Amino acid sequence: MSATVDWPTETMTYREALRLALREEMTRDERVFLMGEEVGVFDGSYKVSAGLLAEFGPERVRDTPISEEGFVGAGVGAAMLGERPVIEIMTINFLLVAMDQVVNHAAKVRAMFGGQVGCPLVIRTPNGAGNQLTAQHSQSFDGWFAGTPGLKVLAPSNPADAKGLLKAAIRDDDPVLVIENLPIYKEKGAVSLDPELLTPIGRATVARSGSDVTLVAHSFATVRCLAVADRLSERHDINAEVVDLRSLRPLDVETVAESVVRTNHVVCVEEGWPTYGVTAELAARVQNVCFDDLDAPVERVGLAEVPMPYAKNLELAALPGEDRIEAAVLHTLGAA
Amino acid sequence: MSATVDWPTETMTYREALRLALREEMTRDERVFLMGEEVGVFDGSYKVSAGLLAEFGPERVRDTPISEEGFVGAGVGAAMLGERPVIEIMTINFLLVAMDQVVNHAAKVRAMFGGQVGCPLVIRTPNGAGNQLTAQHSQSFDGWFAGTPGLKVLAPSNPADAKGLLKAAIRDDDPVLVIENLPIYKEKGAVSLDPELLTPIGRATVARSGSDVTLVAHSFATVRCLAVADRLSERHDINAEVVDLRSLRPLDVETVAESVVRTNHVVCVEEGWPTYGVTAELAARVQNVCFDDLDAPVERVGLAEVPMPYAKNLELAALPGEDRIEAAVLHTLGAA
Amino acid sequence: MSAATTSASQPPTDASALRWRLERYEQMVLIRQFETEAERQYKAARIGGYCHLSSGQEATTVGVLSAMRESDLLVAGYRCHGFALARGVPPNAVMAELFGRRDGCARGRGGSMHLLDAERGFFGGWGIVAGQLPVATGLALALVRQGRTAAVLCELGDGAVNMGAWHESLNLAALWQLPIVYLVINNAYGMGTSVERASAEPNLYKRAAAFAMHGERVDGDDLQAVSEAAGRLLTRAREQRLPAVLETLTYRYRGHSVADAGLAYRTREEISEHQASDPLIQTRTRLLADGAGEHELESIEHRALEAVAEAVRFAEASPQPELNTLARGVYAPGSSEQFARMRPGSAYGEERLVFDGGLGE
Amino acid sequence: MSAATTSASQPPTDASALRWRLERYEQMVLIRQFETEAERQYKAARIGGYCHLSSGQEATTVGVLSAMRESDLLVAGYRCHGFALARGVPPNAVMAELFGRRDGCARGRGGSMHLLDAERGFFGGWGIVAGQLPVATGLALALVRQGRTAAVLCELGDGAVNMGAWHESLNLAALWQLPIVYLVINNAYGMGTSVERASAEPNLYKRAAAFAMHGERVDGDDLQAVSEAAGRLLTRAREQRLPAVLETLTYRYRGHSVADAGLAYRTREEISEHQASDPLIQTRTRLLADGAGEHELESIEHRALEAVAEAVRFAEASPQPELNTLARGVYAPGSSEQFARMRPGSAYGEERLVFDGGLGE
Ligand SMILES: Cc1ncc(C[n+]2csc(CCOP(=O)(O)OP(=O)(O)O)c2C)c(N)n1
Ligand SMILES: Cc1ncc(C[n+]2csc(CCOP(=O)(O)OP(=O)(O)O)c2C)c(N)n1
Ligand SMILES: [Mg+2]
Ligand SMILES: [Mg+2]
Repeated sequence: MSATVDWPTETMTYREALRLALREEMTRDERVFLMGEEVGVFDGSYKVSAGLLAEFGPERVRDTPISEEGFVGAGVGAAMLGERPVIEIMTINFLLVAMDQVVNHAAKVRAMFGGQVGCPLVIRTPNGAGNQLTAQHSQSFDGWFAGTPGLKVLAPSNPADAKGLLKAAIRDDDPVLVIENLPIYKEKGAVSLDPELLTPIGRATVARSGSDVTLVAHSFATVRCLAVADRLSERHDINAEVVDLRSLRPLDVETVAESVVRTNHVVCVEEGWPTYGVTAELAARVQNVCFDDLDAPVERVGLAEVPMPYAKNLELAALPGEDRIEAAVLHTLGAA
Repeated sequence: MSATVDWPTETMTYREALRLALREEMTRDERVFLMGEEVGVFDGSYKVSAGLLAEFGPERVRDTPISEEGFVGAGVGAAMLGERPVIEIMTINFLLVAMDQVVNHAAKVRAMFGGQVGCPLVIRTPNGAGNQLTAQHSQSFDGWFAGTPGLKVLAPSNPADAKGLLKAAIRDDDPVLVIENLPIYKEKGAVSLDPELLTPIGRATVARSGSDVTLVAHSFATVRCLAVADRLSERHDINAEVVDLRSLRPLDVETVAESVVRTNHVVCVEEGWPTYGVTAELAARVQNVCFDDLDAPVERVGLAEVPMPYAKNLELAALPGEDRIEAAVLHTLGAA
Repeated sequence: MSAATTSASQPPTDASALRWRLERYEQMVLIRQFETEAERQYKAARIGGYCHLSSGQEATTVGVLSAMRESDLLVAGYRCHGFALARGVPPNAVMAELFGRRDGCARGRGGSMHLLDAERGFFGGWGIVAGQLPVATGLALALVRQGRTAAVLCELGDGAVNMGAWHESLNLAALWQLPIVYLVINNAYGMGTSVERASAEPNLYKRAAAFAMHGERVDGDDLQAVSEAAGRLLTRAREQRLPAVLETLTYRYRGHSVADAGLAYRTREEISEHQASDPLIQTRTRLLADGAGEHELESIEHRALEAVAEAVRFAEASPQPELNTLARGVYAPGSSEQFARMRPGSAYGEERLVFDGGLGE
Repeated sequence: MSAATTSASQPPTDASALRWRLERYEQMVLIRQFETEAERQYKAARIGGYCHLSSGQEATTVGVLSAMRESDLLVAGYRCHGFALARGVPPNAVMAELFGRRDGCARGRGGSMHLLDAERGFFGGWGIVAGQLPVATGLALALVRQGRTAAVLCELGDGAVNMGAWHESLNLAALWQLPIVYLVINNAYGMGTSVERASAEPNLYKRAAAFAMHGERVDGDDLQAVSEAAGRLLTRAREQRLPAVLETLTYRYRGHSVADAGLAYRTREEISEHQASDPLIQTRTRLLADGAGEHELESIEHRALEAVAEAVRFAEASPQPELNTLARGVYAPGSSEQFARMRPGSAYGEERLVFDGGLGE
């Protein structure tokens, strides 16, 4: 995200950056309104929308009953008539009950009717695990939505992109799923106050440049990879590059490939299950486009393939922790 | 599927083979019962259950209202108490409204409660496109379910495996999704009448042996690949091996790898969208385990990444037809 | 937009009443002829996919549409040919869509189940049972947000009332006081399942009470009765933001879709019984009794036949969509730029099929 | 299974009545003490995840359970500690589960929201709002298929009645005449949303009419009233296969979960008003009036405190699950063989974490 001269930056949390994006866009465009469970009176279950009800009133910050299928679909209909609904789903796990409206309605509107009607809908929801939320509440279905033509899927890993991508999503004319993340909500970072600064959709970024190995990730896995990169340089004198995808659809394969061409080694990391997951697509594309550049197979690290257990020690073992990512890097370099 | 000496085989359609499997298992085990829309009086929307209502009565062939979430969940509950429900979902597209019960309930039961209760549920549903069914009715979400720990996912490509895999699924103690296919229902093949013959879960098969290139597929894509293989030998004197996965979870990577080690070239084909799809996982694993055996990148062919259009010419262009598969093979061999 | 524009929200009771009814009769005949021709064309393999006919349900379709204003919005399920025609979508554009041609009302992308005409306030044409309810409810929410005095008419079938989407949508509409009327076309069956075998409360309109919402039932084959009830409920929705359920009792003459013979779950006798009170014959008889001339009616029927024949000629003449437009309209204009870096390593043939043709142009 | 075995399906009216009520009082006190301790342990970081307490709802929980037979089945949502205890699951096993230990009633896999005890007919402990309804409905179907004269009691909250799963489940139960009672615990809020802001028909029991099903409402803080109504409806379900909805009016004292202060959407006054009619105090007062001795009650309260303290000691002493059991129980015994050929090329570390430990063993 290119910095601007005129506008100052401010240090704030990922949560505050999202709130700022919402406030700026609601101020800029009357058609933008929020809808979801507990977004108003309760200030949002993760407090992203805190204060917005007081500022914009109940017509623009609309509390809903527990009816995800109903209000996601209502968002689709409102968007078809030119409104700009921004829907909050408490966690991505609950999108399972609204799957039909997202995949078979929002994603189909424009193409199915010959391009006559659009669906400028935004759905915000956090993925991820880590607080012993157990099997039904610790999932990341990112790849399912990213594999659905008609949808766009974004996944910011830091406050600056959280603001820039959410604003870009709200201004986009297609249905966009913005995947937030539970562990990152409290993370702080510098965020530009420029109300016109957007993070481009479909552009990955090199979050840390390096020369020995490329770590590709999105959302919280990027945070893990950055920590692992530091560890690698300290402990093993390995200089890792970290590519933060930011967009899963459109997927910026070029930025990943440009990195791999230089490092010749790549480890793809995700917070969800890797089998049939996001890292599968990354590996498939990298091996194809960088076939002659790879000195070792593309490695993947993700959540252990089990419904998330409650016990803290089991949950920690299941998560794609820094140790497992580090081991995968050493393995791929060793195999070089 | 190994042939048996004692039992004769009979030529029948895929549809009839599935019906025979249902009849045999319902006769063998009182706990097995069918549930779904139009499975009884209407004889099944694709006639798989034709005649079973007359034979087993309304308690064992249960017509349901249009309430997929409700009766899939009812299947989960009945299975938890030891019943063996076999649920028919008219087409896989309608599983979107029951996603929560399949992914966040059926798949979680055993692990989430510490292995105390099982969920021996079978869900049968056809995937696929090809009859101008348009955007909401032409999809294949195979990979989404195959990417869900706790589920098993099978996808027979011929009558013999249709019978053997459905029977194996019904006898299995875990929730199993059996993905049937619309275009294959009418296809004929030899099927053993042995009521104890099952197709093993988690075992792919070499549907056609060859030495120049490996085509990996499941469901209808296997039928396409077999036709392309003949074409390749006739027109280009290329001897293609076709691996039919049969199981997507567990996925038999060994059989695929054993083939690639011999052919050094592989094209993965699927009926659905390849990006974040089944072929992504195949490519990711093959490049990893066969890194030194590949003479060219793993290629993929799948449905064009658009909501399926209605117009016949557009639908044909979108489908992974024999021309596109053939071109991919020639491309990968040319690149060798 | 002949149909919708010329119709008042109430059938007039004075001299112009006859003319009004003749117009409605012409729409009913047009729909019947269109469906008959669609079945013929389907069997001639010029129409594909799922094709659901509404023959027998014309009084409900035309009666409800006669009560809608141009500013109201219409949403329907997959059995939507009649609704498109009654809303004023030209038969040519509807038939061309069924043929999958460029001049179809959905550019050949949607087919029989997914007709749409945004200019005429017709928002589809949806294929997932009850999936259109949340969408229609959101359209009503948008009407309120935009301060428009208009209502949404959302059609669904008797089988759709058992889907969870029905429950969530009606609760939202009642809770938020949205201007919407849910039209439940009770044609006795959802595919082969009778209402009694599907709904624990077979008086479907009574289910509105679960949301403290008004519900009522009318004879769906009585044009005047349907028009009157729809007019009353739509006015109420527009002016007082009170949602409602209108159940119309009618009957589907043909199978569930053209592929279904429609006899596995009902008898020929049952069908002919209903055909005895055919809404077209009912309306025709009353018109004659009320002073319409036999000649006038015959010329109306002839005009309808001509319009359908012309629609077939038009559809045949309309070109197929061009192959390089396969991915057009999947995303909004300008999206190609966002997807520019997605090409490398994608599936074989993807570039040509998807990226080269343009995604949003 | 003390709780369930000793309880008749109706509160006896003769001399044994007092004993019966004292037993129920002991369960209520046990639940209150347990919840209070759970909150303390959560704040001491010995319990994690989402933790939902039922303090204030004891009369509903114990009253309903007192009417269940051992052969009946119980299904609950995520606010399930009280239900597990009232069903007779040992406090030790419940607390060990909250601590994520091996001796927990879900082996440390489920935590606070996913308690289960199949032997005692308690089938969870589910975390998706209304997701347990279809499952419970299926359990009732299985009871019928197996010819058992028993019923399912399925708990849900006031917020859950707005989910589509409620509609589809109740329609199936009524249509198929399944032996199930849906217990709607109306504690006035779903998180921060009051019933009036969520349900267009705030008299939730009336929604049963949409399925021609019986529904009724009782004071959920009146032990006897709840027990009587639950007994009547469960008997009806068992013997006549008639499903029903039982709505109990009660109140949640603590926040939605331990993480919620519970004051953003209600006043302290409102809370204390309800605490004035605390079900424990109500029951205690009546017991004294009806001849129970102060000493007796104090010893009951002391026993409850002791049981909870013992549960904490037990939970602390119980070992954590072993790491190599991570993937155990994900699939049925014998599944490792089916997965044997899945290892190659899988994600880094997967073999050790998943395959080596055994999937179904
Ligand atoms: C969620 C879902 N399940 C199943 C289907 C298949 N299906 C299409 S139409 C239909 C019957 C609908 O009956 P009804 O609502 O009465 O409408 P009608 O066809 O009588 O107009 C079914 C089951 C579907 N399209 N969507
Ligand atoms: C489908 C779904 N949406 C949202 C949530 C988050 N959530 C958990 S509990 C709850 C409130 C439920 O309220 P109610 O049904 O009244 O039960 P109570 O908590 O009062 O016992 C919500 C919204 C969820 N678990 N599942
Ligand atoms: Mg119908
Ligand atoms: Mg509540």
